Amino acid sequence: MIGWCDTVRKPICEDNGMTVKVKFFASLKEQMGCDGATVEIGEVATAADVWLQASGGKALPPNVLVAVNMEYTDQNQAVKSGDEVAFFPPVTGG
Amino acid sequence: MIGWCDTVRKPICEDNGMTVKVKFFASLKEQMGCDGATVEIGEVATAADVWLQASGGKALPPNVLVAVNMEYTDQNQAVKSGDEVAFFPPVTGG
Amino acid sequence: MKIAVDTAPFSPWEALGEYEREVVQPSFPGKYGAAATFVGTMRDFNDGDAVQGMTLEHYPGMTEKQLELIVAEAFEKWSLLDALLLHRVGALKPQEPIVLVAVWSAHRKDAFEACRFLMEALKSRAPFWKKEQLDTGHRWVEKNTEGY
Amino acid sequence: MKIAVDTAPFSPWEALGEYEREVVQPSFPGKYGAAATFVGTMRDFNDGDAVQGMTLEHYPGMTEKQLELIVAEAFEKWSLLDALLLHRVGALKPQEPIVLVAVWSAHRKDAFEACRFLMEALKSRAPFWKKEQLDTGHRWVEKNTEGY
Repeated sequence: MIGWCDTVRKPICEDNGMTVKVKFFASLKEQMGCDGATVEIGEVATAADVWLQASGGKALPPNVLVAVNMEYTDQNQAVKSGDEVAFFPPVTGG
Repeated sequence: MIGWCDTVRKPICEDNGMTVKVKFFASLKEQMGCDGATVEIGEVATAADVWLQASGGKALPPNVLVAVNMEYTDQNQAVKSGDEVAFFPPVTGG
Repeated sequence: MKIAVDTAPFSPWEALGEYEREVVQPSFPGKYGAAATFVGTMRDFNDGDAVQGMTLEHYPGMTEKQLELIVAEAFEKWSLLDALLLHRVGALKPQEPIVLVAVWSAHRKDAFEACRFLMEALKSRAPFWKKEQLDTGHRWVEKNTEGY
Repeated sequence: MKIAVDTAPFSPWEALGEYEREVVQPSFPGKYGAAATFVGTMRDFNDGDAVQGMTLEHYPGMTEKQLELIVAEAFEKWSLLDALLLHRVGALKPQEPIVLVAVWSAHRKDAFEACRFLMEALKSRAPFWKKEQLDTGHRWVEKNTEGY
């Protein structure tokens, strides 16, 4: 295991207590340097916002898959406090 | 096993010593009342001739399959002395 | 490659384990990534009727020859490493395995397609005939259910 | 129906025999006429390179959830009696089984089609990732070979 990143706080907001749990897998985990992070979100936020926050402003690679609460979705999906948001490369099981 | 029919000789020919071995299977064997027969053939003969000879002049049922020497063919196939000619219903294995 | 037609009952999963361990693995160690198999088992019903038992007739010699042709065709059409084909004949009771078809290949596409081809070709071309024992007597199965 | 994701190695043919004997046969005695299965085994080569070993990562929770969705879809699309799906995770060596997909049905069409569907859906939707150990280091597998 690579380890957990520090909690990432939205720099311009006051602490509203709203966070999501972010997870990275496989090659993306290695690129990010951590298994995931706890990320603070605003009242209205999408998976893309969470990615930007967690990645420190990197662009979301085009082939990265997005899951919210273990269901596939896309980066425009709204997220709410307590959600689990995962980012990972194309799957290669079987 | 149902048993073997008597050798069927072409009534209008003299005995030329040329015969084929006929085999029936499954429901056709039951209808014919025997496993098969040895049938005398003329110099030029087809599987259809063999059928007529072996069946005593019955029409070949339309769905009956024909094999000569264990290879699928049709009733127009020429046969020669020593061949094995089989007639059977559609196959239902597996 | 093994093809067998036998009156003796067989255990498909044991036969598969044994064949893979004793033939496929020593012959192609590390090369097979895919195995697709089909096992046909005798049901206790057919065409809406209860079936007590079954007799499977075949044409000794031709059946084996046709099965060999079918397997050879599959090896021509797809990239296959090995195949196992077992078919029961004689008297069977419900729940007994009738047929086993298995193919091994490097990649899954070949295994999937060849396995289904073998089974359909066997059903349409290999000389086997089923006679069912019903409560009311016997009947010959006249045609197979559709495979596609 | 059983779905399992485990780091422990498994013997596919033994698992199939055991599951059929202990679950399928008691639940559906005389009702299943068809079983289609697929077993994926680790090769010692991929994309032209020798492979020494492999690590299979997954997303605990989501992987199982997606596998359950996929199996439920198959049961909606086809007339199936039972299904078994095993997938290995963790460190593997060549020749070790990776995945087992099996379905039981009354007739063969359902079993063949559902088995292939399950395998393709698993490969495209279940969150597993393969990292290969080559002579020259490690690499993540970036995409699967074509299934159709």
